[in-house]
Parts: sequence; structure tokens; C-alpha cells
Amino acid sequence: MHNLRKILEAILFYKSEPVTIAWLAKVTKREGSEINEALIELENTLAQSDGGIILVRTSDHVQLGTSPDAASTIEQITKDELSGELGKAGVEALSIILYQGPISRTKIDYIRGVNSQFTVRHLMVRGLIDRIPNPEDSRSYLYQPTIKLLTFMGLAKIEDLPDYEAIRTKLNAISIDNPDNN
Amino acid sequence: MHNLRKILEAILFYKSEPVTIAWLAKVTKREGSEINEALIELENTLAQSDGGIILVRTSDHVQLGTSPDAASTIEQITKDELSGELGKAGVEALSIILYQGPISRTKIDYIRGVNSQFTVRHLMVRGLIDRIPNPEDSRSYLYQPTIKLLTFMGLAKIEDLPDYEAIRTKLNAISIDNPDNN
Amino acid sequence: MNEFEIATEKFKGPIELLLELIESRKMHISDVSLSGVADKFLEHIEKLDELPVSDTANFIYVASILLLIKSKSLLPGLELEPEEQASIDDLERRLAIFKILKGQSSEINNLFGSSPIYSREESTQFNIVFAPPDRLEPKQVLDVMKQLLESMPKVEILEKKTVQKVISLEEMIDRLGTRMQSALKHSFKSFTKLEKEEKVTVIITFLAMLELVKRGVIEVKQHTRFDDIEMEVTNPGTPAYA
Repeated sequence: MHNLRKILEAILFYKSEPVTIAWLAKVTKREGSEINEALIELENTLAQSDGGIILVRTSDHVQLGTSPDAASTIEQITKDELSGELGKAGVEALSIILYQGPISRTKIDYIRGVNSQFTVRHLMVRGLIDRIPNPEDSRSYLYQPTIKLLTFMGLAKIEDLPDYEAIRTKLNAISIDNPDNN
Repeated sequence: MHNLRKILEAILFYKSEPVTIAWLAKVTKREGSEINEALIELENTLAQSDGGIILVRTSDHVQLGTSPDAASTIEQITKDELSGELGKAGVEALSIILYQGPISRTKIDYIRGVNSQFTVRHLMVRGLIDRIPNPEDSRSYLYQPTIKLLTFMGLAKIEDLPDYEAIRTKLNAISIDNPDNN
Repeated sequence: MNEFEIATEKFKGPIELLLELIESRKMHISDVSLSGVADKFLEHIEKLDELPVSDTANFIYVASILLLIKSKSLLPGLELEPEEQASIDDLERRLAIFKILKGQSSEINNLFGSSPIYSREESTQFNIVFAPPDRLEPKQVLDVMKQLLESMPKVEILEKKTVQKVISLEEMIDRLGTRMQSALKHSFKSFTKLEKEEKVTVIITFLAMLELVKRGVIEVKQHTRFDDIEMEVTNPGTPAYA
């Protein structure tokens, strides 16, 4: 088990891009559940050593990145630039996707009261969100934050968003008696 | 001091090539001796956690690398990356580059409606495309098919692609109206 | 408002607009506050000349619910259908959800790029080996390309599809006023039939009617709850409203 944690850390270091749990299982010839356990172990080890490297996770992707504490130093040596402002519509849509994702575009439109086609597409093009098939409707998709979005925001995981649980609870309480708005 | 160890680990993680102690001292605004001490500390922490990342030192250069224990897995991953199908994303990006190259990644992303950063990198590693500096933006590149790819596809020249002119005209008509401004 | 601004959604959506109107009055989301800001909301729509079709529908929909709420407050006899009540509840819920998420927007904006987590720098040294897939036919590439072109969003940016504004509010007030002068009684149903039964027309007609009620130009009667609403000029001598 310990060995798997070690191998995963090496793979993630080597790949330096978000990879799926499924892919990690494939290349290590292990079960997804084993991968998940080893990733938790890795997360803990990294947290314990309080070093410059952290594990960033979404529900299905994982990647290593630099600690936000080092951001100002890295900023000086990087040529990468954070591309452009988000814009009002972009922030609004991201707020919905971050706190309510995975979420369909119909529902994003419903909450915003405007057509979000271009905004959502634009966020996809920038790699800030991605989409997965909607289990309830094969013709549509659900949108969710990417690792790239989390890293831009300095978050190791979505739960680190300000007031994440509180906001989600509030939102669930409102939509609970509203079955027909997806 | 602990903080310097953290910052150095982040810098070394970020840089994909060996760096000198002097350079580290410069970017962290510290003395070379302090850097040396913090590197020893880092080396110890890494050894203690027995993870997949190790510190590699030569006489005056230093770099992070993967643990030898992971070498065979990583070698396998490298091989796998070079074989097999391109996947939907890969074929899409490649098609766009074939018909519209030299083309910026922004435009590839825009046409596909999703971010292609890792897909394009993969195509480069496989020698199917290469890149030239973008004359309009020194920080970015333009991507084009390699001669080897054309030969592999049985094309004497790019214009031999079916409907080359017609498709190109359509693609030329697509202009990206400052997509970051949304 | 130019086309580009439309495309990039620089205007406020109906939910956001409504929420701002309510909050500017320091009120909570309720029937009372919604009824209170209905006029302002409709005034605002009037100023929006060119909206993408899809969004116009959203504005009109919200407007129609506001009208329901307002008519209920003006015509106490008016009993709402269950679906009508449901759509009012739904609007209030949307406002509540939007309010919460909008509240988080500034946090998100502040976090974005403030102290990012960096991935490893992209290596400039590629160890390139020519490694093509098993096969890649020109025909396959063409098909993929065609599909991509096909699935590009049909750019609303370029088409200046604007609402055919069925009839403007002001016009309608004028017409209603004139009509009231010529015929003392007019039922709402027959009136809207005369004006082509487009949803928008009905809503705007209704709105105009309420506007006239408010200004004391006409009086509205509804005998029983499923009955037509009758309109009557309160003072036949009053010159047509302009």
C-alpha cells in the first residue's frame, strides 16, 4: 500500500497534468478503490510534511501542484500568464457551477434567467470547466469545475471554497421542493 | 527556515530543468549558504516521507526527480503514450491543425469548444505536429502538421487533403472576437 | 447596446435585475416586494431594444409572473390557478438561489488568480519520436472536420435577431386609452383577440390595463373568478391618454 502511494506520487510528478483515477488504476494495474485510498494517504503525507507540493483533486481528476504559499515566488519565475478576466457573466456561471455542480446548462440558465450558451462555452474553451454526460438525459451534459479552475483559485479541493458546505445546504433547502426545474 | 524549504520545493517542482544554487538564491533573495541548508532540510524531509519524489544533485545543479522505485511504471507510461489511438480529442485537434495550420492553440480551442492544452502537447510528443513562434504574439506558438504525418497519411502536400480549399475558407471565416473579454 | 455586448451578456438578466430592484428598496423577496417593483421592471424592459430572442422570452416570462402578482394585489377578487401560484413560488425561489450564488461571486472573483497553485512548467525539451496511430485516413480527418464545423454554435452574435417587439407598452397604453373612449366597455379577452393573440401582446395589454387602472383612467371589473375582466372608462370625458 505504501508502495502504491510512492508510485502514484512519482506518476503524478512525471505527468504534470490532471489525470483520472481510472487512468491511474489502469497504469498501475490496481483497483480504483486502492487508488483512492493511496491518494488519501498521499494527501496526508504531503500535508504532514508541509512542503511546497500539494495534491489537487476534483471528483474524477487529480494532479500535483505548488503550494499557494509559494505563489508569489513562482509568479516571478513563470512565463505563464493567467489569461484574462472572467467577466461578470463568467463569474456568475462559475459561482453556480462551483457551488451547484455538476449541473446542466438548462439549470444554469434557469438560475441566471439568461441564456448561458456562450458563457459556458467560453469557460469550457478556457479549460475552467468540463462536462460529463448527464445520467438523467443522454442528450445533455452536466458541467463541473476542472482542476485548472481550482488551481487558479488556489484551492486543493472544491470543499475549500469559502462557506462551501453552508451554501450548498442553503441551496438544497431552497430547491428541495422543486422537482421540475432541471 | 522551514518556509525556505517549502518555497524551494515549490520552485524545484515547478522548474522542469536543473537549476543552480546561485539562481535559487537570486529568486528567493537569500544567501547561497541558506539555500544549501534548506536543500539539506528538503532532502531529509523527502527521505523521511519516502515518497515518489527525490532531490537530485550534481556538483552545482539541483532538481527534483522521480524515485527509482517508480522507474519501470513510468517507462511503461511513456511507451503507452506513444502507441495506441489518438482518441476523439486528438483526432479533432489534428484535423483542425491539418486544415488550418499554422494555427494558434486559442483558435483550436475555440473551434473545438474545449481546451486542448494537453491534447496538443500529446500530438507534439508523438511527432504528428510541431510548432513555430507566433509572429503576432511572441509568448505563444502556431501549430502545424509535420512532414512525417503527411507522408504517413499518403499526402504529397497539404493541399491534397479532401476539400482542402473549401474547408480552409470556412475556417478562415471563423474569427475569435476577443474571447477573453467575456 | 451593440451586438458584441449582447453576445457577451453585458446586460443584466431578468432575475438579476429583479433582485437588484428589490434590494435597492431594502426589501425581502416576497409577493409584496415583487408587486412593488413590477413597474420598474417593465420600464427597464422597455429600454432594452435589442435582446437575443432567447433572453427576450425570459424577460417576458418573468414580466408575466410579475403581472400576475400585481393583478392579484390590485384585484383582490382574482383567485390564482394552482399553476399560477406555482410559477410565483418558483420565481421567488429562483431569486433566492440567485441571491445566494451572486453573493459568492465577489469571493470567487477575488480568489481567482490571487495565489494560484502552479502545475509544473511545460518542458521545452520534447523527446520526440514519430508515433502515429495505427491508421489515419484523409477521409476520416475530413469527416471530423465537417462535424466540428457543423457543431460550432450558430452565432447569435452575428445575426441581429432581435425581438420583433409585438407592440410597445406606450403604444398599447395609447391604443387602450383611445379604445376606451370609443367603446365604454371592453372585455379583456376580446381586446386581446383583436390584437392578435400573441403571448407578448396579452401580457403587455394586461400591463397597460393595470397601468391605466393605476392612473385612474379606467376601472377594471371581474364579475366572477373565471369571467372576463371588464374595462370601463372612469371618466368618459377625459381626452385619450397620450
